[in-house]
Amino acid sequence: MENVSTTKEKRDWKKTLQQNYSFLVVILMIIIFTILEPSFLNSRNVTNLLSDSAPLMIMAAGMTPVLIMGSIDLSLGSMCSAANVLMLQLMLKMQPSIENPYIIFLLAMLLTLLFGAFGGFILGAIQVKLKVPSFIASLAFMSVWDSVALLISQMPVKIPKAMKMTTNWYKIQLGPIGLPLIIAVGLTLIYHFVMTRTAFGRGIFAIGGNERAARIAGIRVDRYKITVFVLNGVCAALGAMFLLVKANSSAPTVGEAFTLMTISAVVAGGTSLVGGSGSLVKSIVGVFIISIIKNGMNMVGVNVYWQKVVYGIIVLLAVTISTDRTSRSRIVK
Amino acid sequence: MAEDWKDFRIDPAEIPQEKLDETVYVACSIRGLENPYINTIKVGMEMFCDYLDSIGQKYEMQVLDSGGSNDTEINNMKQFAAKANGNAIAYADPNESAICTSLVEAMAESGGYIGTAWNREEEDSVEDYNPNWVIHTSPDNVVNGKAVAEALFESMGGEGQIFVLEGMLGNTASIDRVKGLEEALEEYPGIEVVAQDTANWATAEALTLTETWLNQYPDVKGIWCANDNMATGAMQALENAGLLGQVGVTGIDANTDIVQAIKDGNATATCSSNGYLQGGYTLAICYAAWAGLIDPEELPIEYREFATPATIITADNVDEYIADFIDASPEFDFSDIYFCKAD
Amino acid sequence: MDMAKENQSLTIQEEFARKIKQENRREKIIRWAPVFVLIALIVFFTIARGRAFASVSNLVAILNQWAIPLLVALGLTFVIMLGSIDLSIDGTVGMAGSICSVLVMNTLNDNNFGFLGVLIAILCSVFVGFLVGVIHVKAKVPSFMVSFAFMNICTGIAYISYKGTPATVTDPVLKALPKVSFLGIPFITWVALIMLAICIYIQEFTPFGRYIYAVGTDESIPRSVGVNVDHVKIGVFTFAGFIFGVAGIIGLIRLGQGQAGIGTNLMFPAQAAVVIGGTSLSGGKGGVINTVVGTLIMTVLINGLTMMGIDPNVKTGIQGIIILVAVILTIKRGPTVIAK
Amino acid sequence: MDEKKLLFSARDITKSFYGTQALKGVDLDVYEGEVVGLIGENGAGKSTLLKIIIGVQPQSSGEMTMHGKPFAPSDPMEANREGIGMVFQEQSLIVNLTVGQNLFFGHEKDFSHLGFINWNKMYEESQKVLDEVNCGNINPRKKVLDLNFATRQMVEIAKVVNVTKSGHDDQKCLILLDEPTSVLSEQEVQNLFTEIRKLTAKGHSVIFVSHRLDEVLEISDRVYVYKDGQNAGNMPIAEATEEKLYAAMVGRETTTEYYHLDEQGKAEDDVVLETRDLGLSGVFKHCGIKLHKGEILGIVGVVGSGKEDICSVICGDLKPTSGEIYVKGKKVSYSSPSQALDDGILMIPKERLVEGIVRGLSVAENIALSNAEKLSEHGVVSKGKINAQADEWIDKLRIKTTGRDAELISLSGGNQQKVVFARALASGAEIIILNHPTRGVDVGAKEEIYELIRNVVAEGKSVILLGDTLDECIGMSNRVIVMKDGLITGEFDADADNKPSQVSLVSLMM
Ligand SMILES: Nc1ncnc2c1ncn2[C@@H]1O[C@H](COP(=O)(O)OP(=O)(O)OP(=O)(O)O)[C@@H](O)[C@H]1O
Ligand SMILES: Nc1ncnc2c1ncn2[C@@H]1O[C@H](COP(=O)(O)OP(=O)(O)OP(=O)(O)O)[C@@H](O)[C@H]1O
Ligand SMILES: [Mg+2]
Ligand SMILES: [Mg+2]
Repeated sequence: MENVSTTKEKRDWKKTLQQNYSFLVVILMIIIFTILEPSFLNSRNVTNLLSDSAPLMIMAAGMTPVLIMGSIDLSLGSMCSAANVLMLQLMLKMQPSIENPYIIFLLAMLLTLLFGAFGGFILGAIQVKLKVPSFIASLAFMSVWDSVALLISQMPVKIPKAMKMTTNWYKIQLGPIGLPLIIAVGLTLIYHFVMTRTAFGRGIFAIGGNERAARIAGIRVDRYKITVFVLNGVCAALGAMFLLVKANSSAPTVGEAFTLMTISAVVAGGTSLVGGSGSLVKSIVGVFIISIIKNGMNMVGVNVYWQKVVYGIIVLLAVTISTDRTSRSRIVK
Repeated sequence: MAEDWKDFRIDPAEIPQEKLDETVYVACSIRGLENPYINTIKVGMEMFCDYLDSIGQKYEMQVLDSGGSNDTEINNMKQFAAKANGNAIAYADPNESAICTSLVEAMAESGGYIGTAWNREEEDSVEDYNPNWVIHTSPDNVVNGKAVAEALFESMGGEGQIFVLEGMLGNTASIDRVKGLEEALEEYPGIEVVAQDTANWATAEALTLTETWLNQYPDVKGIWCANDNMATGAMQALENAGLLGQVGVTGIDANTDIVQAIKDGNATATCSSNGYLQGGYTLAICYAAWAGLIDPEELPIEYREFATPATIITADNVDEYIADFIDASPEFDFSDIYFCKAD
Repeated sequence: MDMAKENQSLTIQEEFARKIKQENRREKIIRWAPVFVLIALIVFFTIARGRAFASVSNLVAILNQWAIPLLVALGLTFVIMLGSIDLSIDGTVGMAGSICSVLVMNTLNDNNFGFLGVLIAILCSVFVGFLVGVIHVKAKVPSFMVSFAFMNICTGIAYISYKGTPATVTDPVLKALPKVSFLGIPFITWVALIMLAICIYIQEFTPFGRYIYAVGTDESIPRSVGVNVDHVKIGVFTFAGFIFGVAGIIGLIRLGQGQAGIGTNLMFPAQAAVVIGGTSLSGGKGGVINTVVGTLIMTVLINGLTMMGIDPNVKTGIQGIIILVAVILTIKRGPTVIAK
Repeated sequence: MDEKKLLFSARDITKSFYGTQALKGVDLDVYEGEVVGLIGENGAGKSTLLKIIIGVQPQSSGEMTMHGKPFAPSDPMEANREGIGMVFQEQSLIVNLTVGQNLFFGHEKDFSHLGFINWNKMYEESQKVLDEVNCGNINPRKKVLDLNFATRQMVEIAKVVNVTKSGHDDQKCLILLDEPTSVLSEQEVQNLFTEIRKLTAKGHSVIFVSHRLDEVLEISDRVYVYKDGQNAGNMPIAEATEEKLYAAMVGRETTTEYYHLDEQGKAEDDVVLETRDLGLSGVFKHCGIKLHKGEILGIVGVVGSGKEDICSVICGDLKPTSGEIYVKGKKVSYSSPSQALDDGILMIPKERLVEGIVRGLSVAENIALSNAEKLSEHGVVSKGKINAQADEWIDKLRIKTTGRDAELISLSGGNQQKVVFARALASGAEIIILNHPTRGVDVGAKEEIYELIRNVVAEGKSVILLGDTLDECIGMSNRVIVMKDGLITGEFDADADNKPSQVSLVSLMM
């Protein structure tokens, strides 16, 4: 009898390990890159690595529940672009009438987040009410937000000198860790808590597992789905704000690269694309996987023609290792 | 005084041995590999590195490819700066003028030296980041856009319909070049823009757009493109329609195939900003600063912010250009660091 | 109210018959909706732009512009019918075109492999498709991620093949092909149509076609019948790779120059075309014919919008909205339909 | 009895999954021309054995022979060639293909001519196959998606019959039927039995799995009883009685009086739910139902009578096209089941796999699906409470699982059903609509489920019951409503002392 329980424990241990291969990937990559380029671990680079991942992490936090419930959002990057230019334009508009730059910043941020929420709401509502798959609805919105961004501001614009102090918080460091990352991780963890410990979060997992069953069981499917998209929109807008502050400027194309990068980070962390399983904590790891790959390649100085090839191969390896294969009912799409 | 700087030469003997033994990290930050012009910048860097070899300087070289993303370009530069830890020189072609100072800041914080080209906000000055922001050079996009437009309009006899192919929406270079075009249009009232759209710098999209427009406006006389990649697409559409050589085409960048087309009479004009020179000499000046041969703060502003020569290539001078740049690899003497300054 | 009254007086059987009739009618409408959308677009653009749009030469242009999207979407259709996705398109197409350009007679080097060069280039993308399939199936990595990685890898290989300066094709055969046409239809469109015929054959008349539907519906069922599901999937990805390779060559022929850009921005419009046509992203439903209509809608839409001369800044937005409306009109929507 | 020829035998088969020993060494012999009944509690390993025989899963150890030769199929195709075919417990048709394409799925090559499949020929053949099993009215060109579940089941059976026959003509076949009757109406069951008898008359054999003992007794020649992955008995039908089988399966005696009429309570007078002139266009209409506090209301009717749809409307899954619903006197209108649940109405769905269970979630989470909010404090869900609740129900319903954290999908069919049932009771809903609550549940567990239903109504909750059998519906209910073609055709009081006869109900159903 005792024998049985120890083998079971062993198996549990093994399972836990398998489910957390993404951590191993991170450690493995750190070791390899350090061997190839010892300055990879110097304090300046570690600082960079830790703070540069903040915008991506926020967006990944928004995207993870979307994937968990079996949907996808391809308009994330474009929404981010639109929010990015919107926020700066709002700041410029408010500049003459409001004196305190900090208030301007906060007000503009608030309105931008509202815009993100609004965008997410429309996307969610169209899906839920008109039964358009999120893949295609968000694909359409990708074009729409791209246009909106260009209509708001065609040119990249810098934050005026008079308001530059509102961006200083981005450089605050607590040891090697920058404030932006702390905020991003903090928000991610809060969202993680919501996803794991509230009825809402459990509902999202159920919807991802079997939407029809979730509905019959009395879960507020429509409301939950829309809520997830609203939060996703807010995260995209927040990420846009981070990018604005980080670059001290806005650009109508700034988010473009983030859509696929965010999804790959979330998947690299171990969240499945078919829905029903995943975790925000894992997405934090996934974000680091992607950031480390990009950072490491620059540190090692891969030949420019080979960069994309090497990037593709490392991403593939990382995802292959970190994919969770323990679940028996897994469908790989 | 100014003449002094113009004649400045790097004298390897003046460089302390410990500097020569220190590895200097060399980089050029570019926006992608789609464009042959950008490739010449990279080649310019390689030529300059050959020069470093010749004077016995230890170095490591890399290309930072932003893929057209602001965020990536800033991250790349920060990471490069972190790795070099002060011993860095970089050429940067900021993806957008708005992020120019972010790139500079990344270098300045690490103590490295950077020279930028093309995109920068009006209000920024190299003196804001002494001594690390060594120079900013720029072939003027507005001027170049206008120059090729004028060449096109002249070839059309000052009147007729034209198509306009813009670069990526929201991109500074594209916007400035179109601004140049608009200035030229004001001077040539006989020219009518019948169709204008973006082909995203891409050959294939330019082909599709031109193909569609040709059905609508068969009488078109000229096509102005914001870069040569798109001009290639426009020419292909003309060729398929049997109109090659009858409609004027201009681009910017001096891609080999456009230069060849100008020689063959199929294209009208393009503009060479000489990427070899831009990439190589920017790094040379930064190197001089890093090696302690010049102190950027002492340089007069016209030696820190200046225009690099741009050549408008038309049928008149195309043979010369081919002889200098295409048939022969250009040779540069990088010790003559201000060779690159247009007078 | 009248309606309700009338309903009251009907027996259930009558109601039922009526409902079935309505449903059949609605089903028919939805089945044909993509075609209506296409016709509506054509009518609209003809009214708005008259001769310029509805001319023979523009028809030829549309056929020319249709070839590559059609090819790419055909390959993608089978993948989507499996319930998978392939993001590698942009890379694979660009790679095939670029590799081909440096193997045939060109301005960059002295190679002159002629037709063999074309074959090698296509084989390269077949191999990529095969790899995507094998890694997806054997390592159980979602196709989204595998193909995302290969999008990067292939784009990189394209860059490497010409090292910064794209090669212009000087091979006389390839150079002549864009102008060749037969029965008024351009050569490259013929190639696409032949591939279409092959796809229809595979889908409709081979066991493999049935297996694609079955795997897309619920792969445990064909597995329990003994169909080798892994082989079906690998086969589909490999075949898609083949089609993308052909698309790359067509792109090269059209452009006359090999570059990674041949494949740029093909993927998302292709996805949209497949879905507008009526193929379901969850797999098992739709097919090649749907895709034909879907790609025609997209091609006509882009061509028409270009002719309208709309401000480029809003053009993409309008395109997106029209796509959305088209999908809303064409999507099947019952009480039990779940849209993920 | 003449000496029969052995067709198939299995010796000492074991099978273990990650953490579970599903089979612990079972034997099985099948002779030519006989029907072998296979019964056992949920999770006894019946489906697992059949899956091993058909080659979907390999056994961990043990040998099988077919036609006297060693037999170890690596996939179902190979088993088919040896003359073995199977109807799975869960449906296994490809819904996006037509009936004909499903019938010949995997055998398309037989219709290939010059590389093209000749569809007409395939559909003609399909029609023949369907005719043969008395299902000639099914159009082979129709998509399976458009068929109801019972019809699909008949298609499955036709498919298997066809597949196994496609070998050599004189080869004797073995057909495995895993709970084929659970979705069939009584008439369809009889059709199936006729079919089975035809097959056995030709010397073919059938293994028949069912939880309905009366059916097993009716059709089988010999019965095997499994318990916990082991043989618990094996007897010719002549010796078997329902009591004996029950005792062998469950390990204790029963009265065969499952419904315990003596314990049945009486309804109170308060009406908790009322429908007035409710209608769903084309399905049912003029439907007036009153449900009292503490009442079990049975609704009976053949497939298509509209009884299922009434439940869907009441639980908020479908919107009615006419009429009103009142809950405790208050008029309500729901656009989703969640709103109905707010008013205390919940349904357990009939199609377990499609509508009942959430893949990827554990047993505990599946049980807590409908009441997560109730298990939370200040909006935070308490893991402890969820686990405690799961343990309680696993114990109460004797759900066979490796633990509350096991994924629900890995449980046997009947045990999954128990989990779905547990969810409904745990939800705290006052009006519970039980749509086939005992489908696929073994007889022992059935008794427990009945007991629980009685307890629930004793607490003052109300139940609408769509029974698995007519018998069950009459036995459990206080009142029975009969429906036919979308209309209520009769209503019977059915208190313990006053049960209506089956005949009187059936006459109103047909
Ligand atoms: N009749 C139906 N059958 C199956 N699935 C459905 C049905 N109606 C809707 N759905 C699916 O279930 C989801 C839930 O829809 P529903 O209207 O029940 O949400 P909800 O629970 O009402 O949310 P809320 O209370 O916030 O409005 C829909 O998005 C749709 O995908
Ligand atoms: N894929 C699997 N993974 C893990 N355990 C499994 C798997 N399939 C079956 N089991 C376990 O094996 C045991 C036997 O299951 P099986 O499906 O054979 O039962 P059954 O007799 O058919 O029950 P039912 O009457 O409920 O259908 C059960 O305990 C079940 O949980
Ligand atoms: Mg079973
Ligand atoms: Mg609702």
